[in-house]
Amino acid sequence: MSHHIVDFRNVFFRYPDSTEALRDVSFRITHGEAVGIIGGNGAGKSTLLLHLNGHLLPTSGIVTIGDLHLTGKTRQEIRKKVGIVFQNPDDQLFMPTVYDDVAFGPRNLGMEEEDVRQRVHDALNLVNSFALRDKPPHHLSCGQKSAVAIATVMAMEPDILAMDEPAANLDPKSRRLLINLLTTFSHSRIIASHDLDLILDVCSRCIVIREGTVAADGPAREILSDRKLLEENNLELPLSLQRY
Amino acid sequence: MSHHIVDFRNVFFRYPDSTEALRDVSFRITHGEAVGIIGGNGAGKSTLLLHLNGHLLPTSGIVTIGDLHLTGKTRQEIRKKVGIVFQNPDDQLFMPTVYDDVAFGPRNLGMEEEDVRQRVHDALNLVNSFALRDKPPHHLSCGQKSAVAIATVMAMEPDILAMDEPAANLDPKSRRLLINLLTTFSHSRIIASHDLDLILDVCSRCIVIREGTVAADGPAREILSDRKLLEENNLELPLSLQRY
Amino acid sequence: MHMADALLSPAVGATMWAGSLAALGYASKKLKETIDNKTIPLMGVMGAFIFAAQMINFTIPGTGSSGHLGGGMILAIMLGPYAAFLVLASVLTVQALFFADGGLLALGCNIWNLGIYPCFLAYPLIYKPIAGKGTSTRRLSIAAIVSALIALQLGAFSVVLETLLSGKSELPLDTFLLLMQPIHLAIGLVEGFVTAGIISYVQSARPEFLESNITSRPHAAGTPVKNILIVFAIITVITGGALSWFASTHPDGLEWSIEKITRKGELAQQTQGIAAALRKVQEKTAFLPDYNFPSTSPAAGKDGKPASWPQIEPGTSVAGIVGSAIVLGLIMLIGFGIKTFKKRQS
Amino acid sequence: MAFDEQYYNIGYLDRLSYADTFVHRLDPRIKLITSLLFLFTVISFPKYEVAALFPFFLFPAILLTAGEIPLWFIVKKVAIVSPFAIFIGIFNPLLDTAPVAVLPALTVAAGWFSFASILLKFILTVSTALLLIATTSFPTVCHALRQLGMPSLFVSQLLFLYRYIFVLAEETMRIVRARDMRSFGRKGTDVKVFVRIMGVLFLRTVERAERIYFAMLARGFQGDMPTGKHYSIATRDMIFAGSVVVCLFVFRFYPVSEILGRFFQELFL
Ligand SMILES: Nc1ncnc2c1ncn2[C@@H]1O[C@H](COP(=O)(O)OP(=O)(O)OP(=O)(O)O)[C@@H](O)[C@H]1O
Ligand SMILES: Nc1ncnc2c1ncn2[C@@H]1O[C@H](COP(=O)(O)OP(=O)(O)OP(=O)(O)O)[C@@H](O)[C@H]1O
Ligand SMILES: [Mg+2]
Ligand SMILES: [Mg+2]
Repeated sequence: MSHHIVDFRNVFFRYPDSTEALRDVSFRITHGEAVGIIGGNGAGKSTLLLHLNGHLLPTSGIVTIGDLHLTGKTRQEIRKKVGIVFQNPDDQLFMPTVYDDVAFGPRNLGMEEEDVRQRVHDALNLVNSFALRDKPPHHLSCGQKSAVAIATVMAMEPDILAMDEPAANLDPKSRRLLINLLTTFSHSRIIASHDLDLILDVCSRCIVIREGTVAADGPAREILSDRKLLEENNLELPLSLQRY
Repeated sequence: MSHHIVDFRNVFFRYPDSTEALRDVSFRITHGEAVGIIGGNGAGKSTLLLHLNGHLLPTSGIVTIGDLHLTGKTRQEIRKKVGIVFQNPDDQLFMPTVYDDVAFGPRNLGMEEEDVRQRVHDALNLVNSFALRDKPPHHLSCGQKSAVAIATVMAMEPDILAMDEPAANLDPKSRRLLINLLTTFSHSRIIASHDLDLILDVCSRCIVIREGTVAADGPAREILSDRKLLEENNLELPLSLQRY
Repeated sequence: MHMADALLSPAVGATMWAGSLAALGYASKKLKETIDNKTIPLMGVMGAFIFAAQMINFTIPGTGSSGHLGGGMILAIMLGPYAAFLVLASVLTVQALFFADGGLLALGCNIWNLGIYPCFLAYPLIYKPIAGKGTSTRRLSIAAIVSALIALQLGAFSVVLETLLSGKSELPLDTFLLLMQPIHLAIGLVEGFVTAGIISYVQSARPEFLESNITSRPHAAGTPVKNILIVFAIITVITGGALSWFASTHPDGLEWSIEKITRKGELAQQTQGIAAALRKVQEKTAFLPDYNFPSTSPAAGKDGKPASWPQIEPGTSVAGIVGSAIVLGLIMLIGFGIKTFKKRQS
Repeated sequence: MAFDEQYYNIGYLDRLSYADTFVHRLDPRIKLITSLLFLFTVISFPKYEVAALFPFFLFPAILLTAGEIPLWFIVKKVAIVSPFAIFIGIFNPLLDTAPVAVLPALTVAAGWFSFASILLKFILTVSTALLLIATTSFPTVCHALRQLGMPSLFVSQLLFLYRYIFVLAEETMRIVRARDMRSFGRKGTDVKVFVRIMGVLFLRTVERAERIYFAMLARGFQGDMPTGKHYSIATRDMIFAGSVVVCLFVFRFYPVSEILGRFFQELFL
């Protein structure tokens, strides 16, 4: 289905303070793929993810999502298709209760309150957090926040799911739950993370970013066992591939 | 040396909203030990760490640091011995330049400016960040901030070092650097983390917290390879012990 | 509605700076007596909060245009007047420096307009009496809205006065008021609504925070005649603003209300009184003469009275134009010179 | 986008201020005082003065070039904040219509002169204020303020504000992104949501302040913010201050543009 394709063509991005965060990035992700974006601190992973639904617009180059070129005009449309989970769940949860937060997106899509309730219900169950629905987000533990942040995005039923460092604050069990959620999700997934073991479990393909350029792009197994390539990028072999 | 001992005797702690975060916690850590505190999200790890220098005072029970009982009166004294690195370096770096931030503690100890300079110098070199000394913390990358946060604590030359989730946002290379730093530190270390591989590398002993109580306490190798115990606590085997 | 340097005269700028500095010193002194250490980081971070809040835009209902928060009343309610004033002053300072919002000389005016009114007038004289002990959300909200409105009206009014007294603008008082007050009535309403919303949210989520502040906050001094007079003045301004807004929506009543309120009313005379006084101050303090500049207005010097407009002889102005061009050219040359010199060095 | 841009702008300005040039190295107190003197002199010109203002561009021009500040950045920022001054000034030509002969053949309303004067003053004052901060890091300005006798409570307040603007602005920027991602240009941006976001953000700010307070206590904080910085005024600072004062005096009391113009006229016409 062409409308789930993500295509970057020679994308450059320069922050207004003239940091060149992306330099000539090109790749194409087709429907249903699970792609890991890896690289050292400051490589440009988060910047890349923010292009997926037009929070940032390329300085030059073309980003295509489905059959739409990303521009200031099309991004509202594109945002209905692409859901992004940010690095820090605190940034994602801005309403006073968990329920309101998860319901925020569906309500803005103009859905009936009845349908909204169903969506919220489903999304919270997906991350095992339905019991938290009436709590204020700032009294949740870190891991619970992350789970709810994922629910807010899942409630929009995105065609393309992007996550930035989704497991950083999760305990190992919640992390495993997330991995299961991600492997059962059938649409496209794009995951930026330092947790190479998670990438190894979830993704079939891997893109290595270094200083804003694509340093490597290929099957995840291959890239994640290439010790030299990884070390050049401030990374290491996934812990499960390191033998003691 | 008795003054580097950490001793919890039947410690209870209840947050003002009546969440019982610690329930009858008892343990004793002697000088030079490296102890990992592990447990699921919301188990009470951060709450426990905040007791170490009296940011929180037990609702009941006794905390002893060195030869002092922790009370509202003694905590100023205790804070000179215990250094805590919080989860988020932005909460820890509050001065406008790195130098001023690292110098804040020594200056408050009433040291001469000459000695302060030496301390700052040493502490920043320890984390390989001396070149950053004139930068404002907000222009540092996440990993750099974490390193500086550690330096601010090291500059106080604590007898007891406590860290809450120190590796969460670091790329694998910076994480390896942190592990080296921790293994070469000779005083007591207390590290709360979900990164069980880091705990395995650094700690000789491990305390498992579940719902505010001590669920297990023993040699790290033993506990971290006890799959059943770990799974009961929302944890898993360290990734390096999981064989694919 | 930040006042700008370019619209100020030295006398007005200096006077307002003096007033604001005095208030800063006073607030710091007061605060030092009562502050607990915990408040120091809280104040700093709250300043950053106001800053961040001002950067978020939202749609004002019905208009489609977007507004943003001023924050004076929120701070006063949450931190008490002294701490709030220091925080606001620091926010305005950073704005003046980093955003060039206002300017350094106008900073005195801006601290006065946006800091003094909410912290030292609206808060003790309007918010506290209406809010009472601060338990009923409804009363808190009404108090917040009314006081935010009044503080903003006063601020807008001051901008008008400061501009007119500086004498750089030709706008007549009435038109200017008509431009400023109604707009700020709308802005103030939104501000009040937002303030009330935040306060009632905080009250429901962390009541202990609000309470501890309310009890630890210093109370306003007794209410002598002076304060009553101030309230009276405030009410005058408000009705002035409200009526002129009413007038602008009812074109028939326009002339009538302007006539009544500004030209013949007390307000205008009062202004003239202040203006005259200030002008005297200016004459005495001005070591740089504001009028009678010999080359551009030769006529004025002879008459011995301030020139209302310059009597430029054509010859002089040609010289002026040519000279200005030469000066600009020279400065650009100097700039390029320094630039190439630096390049060659590096 | 507006939000991002504002945020990046302060970040950029801040980065500029950490450069190391002759101007950056000047004593901050000297820079602050000369800048204030400059501003004061500029606005002291009468309402209709135009020509005599041009020589004053020398000051920002030198700061700009010697401080290696990009011109486009200053121009852009000046343009962004100009609406209020233009809005007020534009009434002058409309209301003050007394005719003034500019050239033998050209007569315009006197208001145009005062309008032009406002604009010139505006450009001069705003660019100088921006250049002051672009060539003096904010913490340094604060230390200067403290040494000049500003209340220390106010100064530490400024330093804290400066430190956390970046943290909170970034946090807020990401919240705005999260809001926009799920509001599709609709309801999500209305005041009601804004109020709730502000409420949440407020509480988070308060809680963050508590954590910072902990961190400060952990390092021996007892109410004073210690500093170790002391600046001393060097000869080059005195030279700089002296030349600025002399220039300001000359430009203020001698119509430099006009004299040059006359000289030129006599030479060539
Ligand atoms: N707001 C900003 N303004 C200016 N430069 C920025 C901004 N955000 C990021 N950058 C710069 O852009 C580059 C890429 O940053 P980005 O956040 O995309 O890195 P990242 O790969 O996500 O790193 P991390 O692993 O630390 O999350 C870095 O050099 C960073 O300093
Ligand atoms: N400020 C607070 N007010 C009320 N309850 C709190 C507060 N902070 C934490 N709690 C509660 O106390 C319990 C322990 O929290 P704590 O932060 O110590 O967990 P943790 O083990 O550090 O979890 P995580 O792995 O997510 O960091 C949790 O149930 C949490 O909801
Ligand atoms: Mg990132
Ligand atoms: Mg924790």
